[in-house]
Amino acid sequence: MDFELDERQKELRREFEEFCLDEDNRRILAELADEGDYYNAHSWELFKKMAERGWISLNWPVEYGGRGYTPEEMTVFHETMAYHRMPIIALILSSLVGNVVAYFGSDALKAEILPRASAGELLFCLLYTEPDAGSDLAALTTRAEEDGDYYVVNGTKIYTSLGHLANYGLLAARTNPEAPKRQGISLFLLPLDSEGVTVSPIYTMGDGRVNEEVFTDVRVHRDYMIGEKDSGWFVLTMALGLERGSIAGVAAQGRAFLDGLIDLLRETGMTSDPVVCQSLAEMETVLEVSDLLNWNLTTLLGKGDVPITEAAMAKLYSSESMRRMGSEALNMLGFAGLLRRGSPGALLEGLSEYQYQMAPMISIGAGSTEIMQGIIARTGLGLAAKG
Amino acid sequence: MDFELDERQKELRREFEEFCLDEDNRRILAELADEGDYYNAHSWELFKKMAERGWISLNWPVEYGGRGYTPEEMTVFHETMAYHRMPIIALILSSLVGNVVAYFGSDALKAEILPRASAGELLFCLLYTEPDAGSDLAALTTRAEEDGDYYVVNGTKIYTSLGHLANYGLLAARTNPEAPKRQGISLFLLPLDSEGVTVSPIYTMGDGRVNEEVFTDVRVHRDYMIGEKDSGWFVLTMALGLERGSIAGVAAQGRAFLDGLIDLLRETGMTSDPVVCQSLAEMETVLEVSDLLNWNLTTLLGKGDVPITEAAMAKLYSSESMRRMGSEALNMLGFAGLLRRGSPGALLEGLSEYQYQMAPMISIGAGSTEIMQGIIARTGLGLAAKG
Amino acid sequence: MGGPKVYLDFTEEQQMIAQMAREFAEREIAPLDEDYDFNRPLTNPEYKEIWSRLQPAFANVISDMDLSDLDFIAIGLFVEEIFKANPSLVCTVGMALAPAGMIYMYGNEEQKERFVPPILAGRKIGCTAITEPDVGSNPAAIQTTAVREGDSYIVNGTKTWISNGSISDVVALICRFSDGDDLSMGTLMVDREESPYETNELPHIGLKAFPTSELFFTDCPVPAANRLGGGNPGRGKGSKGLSMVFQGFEYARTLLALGSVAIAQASFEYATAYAKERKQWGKYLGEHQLIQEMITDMSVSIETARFLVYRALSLIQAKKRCEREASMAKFYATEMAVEVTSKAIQIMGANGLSDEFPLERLFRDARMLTIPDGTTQIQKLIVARCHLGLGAFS
Amino acid sequence: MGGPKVYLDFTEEQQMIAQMAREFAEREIAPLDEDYDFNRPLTNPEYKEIWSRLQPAFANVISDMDLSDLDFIAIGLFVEEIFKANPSLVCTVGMALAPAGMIYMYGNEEQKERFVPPILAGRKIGCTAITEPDVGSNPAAIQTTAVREGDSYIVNGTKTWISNGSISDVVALICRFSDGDDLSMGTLMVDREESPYETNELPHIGLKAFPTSELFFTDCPVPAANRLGGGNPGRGKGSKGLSMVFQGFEYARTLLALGSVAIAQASFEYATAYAKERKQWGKYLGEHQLIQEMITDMSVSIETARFLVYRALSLIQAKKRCEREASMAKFYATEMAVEVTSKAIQIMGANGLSDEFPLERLFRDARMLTIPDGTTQIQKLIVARCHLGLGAFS
Repeated sequence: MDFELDERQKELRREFEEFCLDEDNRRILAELADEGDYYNAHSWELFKKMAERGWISLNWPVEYGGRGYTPEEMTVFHETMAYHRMPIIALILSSLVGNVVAYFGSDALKAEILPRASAGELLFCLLYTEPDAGSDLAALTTRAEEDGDYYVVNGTKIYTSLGHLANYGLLAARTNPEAPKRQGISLFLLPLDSEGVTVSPIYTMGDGRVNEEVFTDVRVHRDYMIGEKDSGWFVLTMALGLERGSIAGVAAQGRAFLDGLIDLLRETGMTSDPVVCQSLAEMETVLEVSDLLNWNLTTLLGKGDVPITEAAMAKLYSSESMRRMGSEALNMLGFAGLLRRGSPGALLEGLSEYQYQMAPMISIGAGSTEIMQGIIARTGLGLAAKG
Repeated sequence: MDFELDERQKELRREFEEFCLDEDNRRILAELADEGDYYNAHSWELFKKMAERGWISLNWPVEYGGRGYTPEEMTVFHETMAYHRMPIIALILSSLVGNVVAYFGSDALKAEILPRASAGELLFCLLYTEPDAGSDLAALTTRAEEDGDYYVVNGTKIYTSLGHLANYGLLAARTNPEAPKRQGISLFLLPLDSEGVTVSPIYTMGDGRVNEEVFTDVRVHRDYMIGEKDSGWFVLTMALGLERGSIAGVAAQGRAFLDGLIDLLRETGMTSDPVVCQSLAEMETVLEVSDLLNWNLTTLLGKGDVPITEAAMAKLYSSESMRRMGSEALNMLGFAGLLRRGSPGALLEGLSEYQYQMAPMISIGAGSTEIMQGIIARTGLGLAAKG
Repeated sequence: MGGPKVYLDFTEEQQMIAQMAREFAEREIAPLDEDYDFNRPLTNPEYKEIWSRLQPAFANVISDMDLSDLDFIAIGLFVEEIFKANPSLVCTVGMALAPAGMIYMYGNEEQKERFVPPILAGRKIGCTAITEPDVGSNPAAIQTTAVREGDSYIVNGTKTWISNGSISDVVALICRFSDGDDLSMGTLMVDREESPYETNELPHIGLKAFPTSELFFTDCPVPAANRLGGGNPGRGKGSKGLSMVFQGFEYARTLLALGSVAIAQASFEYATAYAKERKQWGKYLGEHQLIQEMITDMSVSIETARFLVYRALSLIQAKKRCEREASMAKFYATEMAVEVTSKAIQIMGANGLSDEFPLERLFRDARMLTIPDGTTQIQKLIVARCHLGLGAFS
Repeated sequence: MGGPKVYLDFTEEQQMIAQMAREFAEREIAPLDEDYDFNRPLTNPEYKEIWSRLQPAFANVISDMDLSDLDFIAIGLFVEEIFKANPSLVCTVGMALAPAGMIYMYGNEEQKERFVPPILAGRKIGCTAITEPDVGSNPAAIQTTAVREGDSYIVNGTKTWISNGSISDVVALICRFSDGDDLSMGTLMVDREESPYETNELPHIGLKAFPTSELFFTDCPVPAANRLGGGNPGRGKGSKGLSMVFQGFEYARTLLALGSVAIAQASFEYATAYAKERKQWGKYLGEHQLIQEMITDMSVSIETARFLVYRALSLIQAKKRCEREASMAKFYATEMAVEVTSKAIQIMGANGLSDEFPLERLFRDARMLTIPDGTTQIQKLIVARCHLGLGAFS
């Protein structure tokens, strides 16, 4: 049993924190927040700075310029960034796509992508979800038909973070409509400036922008295929695994919110109200549990396990905690808690209003609570498939 | 919109209350409570007294000695009895079986049963549930095979209230194993002194006694069949409908419990604790909602509707309320709340300990919460059958 | 046991009104979405334009209701239906018209003539100003003053979280009078044209078209004749001011609860229809047990909240006080709507989050209603206090 | 962020101990159900008989654990496994042995020799008496007195909710000393044979075999030599008495949380096995989504509570204070067990209520653990106070 960060991890945290607390970076962050969308926010300036520090390729294989960070070290990174609300969605996507390319891409693709991705010159998005497939990825209908050295893509993807900024999209498309649902899917890294790609905005709760991409006879060269033809499901599963480390960010954002909330309540003398105290103790506890779940997950990842159940538990628990915290906080704060950042009297720089709206997004994004329950039931408890 | 009892209902309530508050009856009640089991308690003395007042046949058809009470009046009866914790399970069963016999029994059976039942000379039990059928009544396997003027019964029933005291049991048995599950069932009023009937005790939470009945080649005359052969499902459905009015008793017991709890908390000064106040307000509210649901149900029954969805809602809501109330109360009362009636220092005459254990019994008995959810989904909302 | 009983046993007439309201909402309110942006506060001219569009049809519907014997149940049914169509707009209209009701009940003939017709016609937008920055919703502690000087009162003070404040033309201002011996609290009608005041808009999480504002009064002169229900000056110590406000709270809380029921109902209907149409994992969403459970829970929650609301309305109808019942309905229904809209989003998954579907808006709108006129925690303390017969606040 | 981190990364040795404990529970504890009635308080002779049956095998298991370097994680695993088999009995044994630990830590050599061996051998049943009728669990307010007279203390006072009280042979009595200048609080070992006291059994909702009692001391003489950790009399103002008690609370709370995890785990395992075997509506219970959801929720709840418990144990292992962590584990795990056992009953339907299945007992047992050593509400206030750095009680 271990219960402290080791020296190297503490050292890393200091390095990450220094960046987050840097005055210039705080200023960029505040400007970004004024624009309204924390959740899918992107700042080229911060992104470039992070790239300079090598943070995009932290956990890539060393032979491709990665620094081979362990899962524990990645968790320290994600916790620290999330606590300080650094916008790292672009970084997460670049890191993820880079890893996928490093493991499964053609040599041509590696050469085209990896150096520029790690230098922070490229942005990526994930083209998984479809209007009629939702959480059921296996039901996707976007087609990629072989035509000589090319594939011709037709279909629609939705709810894509950064889709309007990205240079490439990691596209899941059906290459073999005859095969059983999961066996006919392939992955491509599609250049988004290809002819036939239309990107349009969808706005979500909290005024964040995601996107819809429509593909009309888009031609993509076979070199852009990731892994073997029809092996997309396997690569997807692996890619989902790479996202698991970032779950820790949810609880860290919650922790930052709670710290701010407590300061505020203390200033207003509300911490002497026992009803408020009960509620704070509950928040404190669910965060603590989230931390423990995250670190358990991290440890298992560090041992090389594939902790599918543990990841589902951490995701489910963290996001449900956020929902409760957001709601309880609003009950404490009264009308001022409902005010948007920028309004006179808004609390916690508008975070109380934002936190509440972020909760359902976290709960639904990257696998909804119901999906996580299903994974735990099947994988962890050996219960029959959901019916 | 109506919101007061009318004069006749108030008058009835006074009559019922007078009985409950009668000193002699309170004494019998206290002795009964000392024996431990409120839930399935039976007192011959109180039962006889109620019979004398004509209360067993309150809502029977007038031609069979009933008083033709309306659903509203029955609700007033059940609320008043339950509030004062009068043991009326025997009365409910006699009333129910009497009604079923009056509507569906042979003339011979009516003559044998109705006068003695309304005089409080007989006790009845319901022989529905089986070890392997549980809530799924349609899956019952007890057989009744025709043999001349007789049927020969083989099988096992469990969780029977008053099974060890009853003279007759309302038995659901399969008379046609070839027919679809719901179509091959018949009902009998089985004399429990028949040869081949074995009754043994099962003890439940709160030390209440229910029973298991094993039937080995028990012969029952066709005159004891209720309704047509193989029409049992229809009669059962009607019989379940007759039980609906007693749902109001649950909330009334909760009300009595809350009134006692508040007096106790006031004495100990705990009502100045805002955490306690919050909790009391919630209890108060769920009880109020239960009342409104019960009276809505009663009104619909009074109009001759068959309010299946509304009954399920009232049952589900009242029993879930009881669970919350019991649990919250224990959290307030500390260790003393856990003590049994009769222990030094026990609170509310041991009711706090009992209430908590009664909640799951109410939630599971007469159709579990999950069953009620299913009914609402199908009947009320038109959603597909549970899968 | 033995408390007041109510059941949802609407008369045919009441049901007809609900039907008319439904049609009115479909025909008149729903199409407004195409012409106006309800994701930001309505402006004063926009409101007047919208009201001039709605008013004839509204007057038509209203004329069918027998207003001589005000039926609060029917009003409730009416509000529930139109609220479902556009919560922000209905709040804006309701709060714009509310001062007319106050004047109607407590004003003198001259005041009624001056203020009521322009408000009802939508030529003047009304608002009601109670809350103050350091006082919250406790009317007894109000600090805004109206000091008598000749034929005027000079008003000083700041109000906050005032619905419609920024677009208002006339304010029903709750303030503390200083008028000779009379130091009572009461209501002053302030017309922005003759008595200018400043306002500031407060952007918030939901009900985004419904303005919420700060109001600033600085040596603002208001004709003394604008004081409501003042009766004989100098004898007003036990004036009706405070009790007016408290009874107003009961009705306001019940309406907030009703609005929550409407929002929850709208999200329930939308999500249920979606679950019946949409397939996932090879069958309709609505065939999955987990989805069924959510829908069932939602329906029970909405139905029970509705009972509490109409029970409170029936007490108001019977001219009885209903502090306890209104508070019960308020906290139960508003929290219910938060839960129900959240489940509705969960049923729809990512589509629930997109502003191309109505659920994310309903979810944010629901959250707005838990706060005004006393938070959930305060409502529970009121209920406990009523039941315990002692001051939970003391 | 940055708080202490723990993960369930048990060493092989610890896992071996868990395995041994499981086998011990199966082989030695489970069969006791046939010979004893655990639905009423164990008597003094019954306890001694049971302990003489268990003790050799227990000593055997224990001898494989390296006690020179006490491993609280291993102890936790051990207790969790045996607790699952018979919560009442494990509580009884644990509380009977607990005074030996106290004497071991704080007693002098002579006290160790006199008290520890008979307690460990089960010849004397121990109990620890803190709570008093008007004082609750606040040790600072204890009113039981021990007044020095010659070589004895004369004890007067009443204790209540004392585990094992009625069957005890020896009491670790927390009391207020009056010994010349020394008015400190501390612990006195009272042997029932030489210092008779009265007891009274308190029947309760769960853990029915585990006695809970009142203790009455009336001019009860106790040898002065029985005082624990007294050091030099007259200098004991800052005695270790109170801090002994507080650190004991942290460990006790963690153990209560651990017991709750064990009870929940037992009910979870039983209900899951049942759901996999039993058919309803034509398919296995475990194939119904609603049942799957309940089982999934149960597993997440148990797992998360277990994390909190072993985190607290790991702090105890590291000889750190863990007031906050123990309170967190206590309220979270005990409330969790109430929920989980209730869901387990719900899965089993009427069978869950019958005493022929273990679930109704586990449900009642779980409820017992939410109360002692501070209710849920108190634990939350402690957590809040620790985090806020201010007195939530003040």
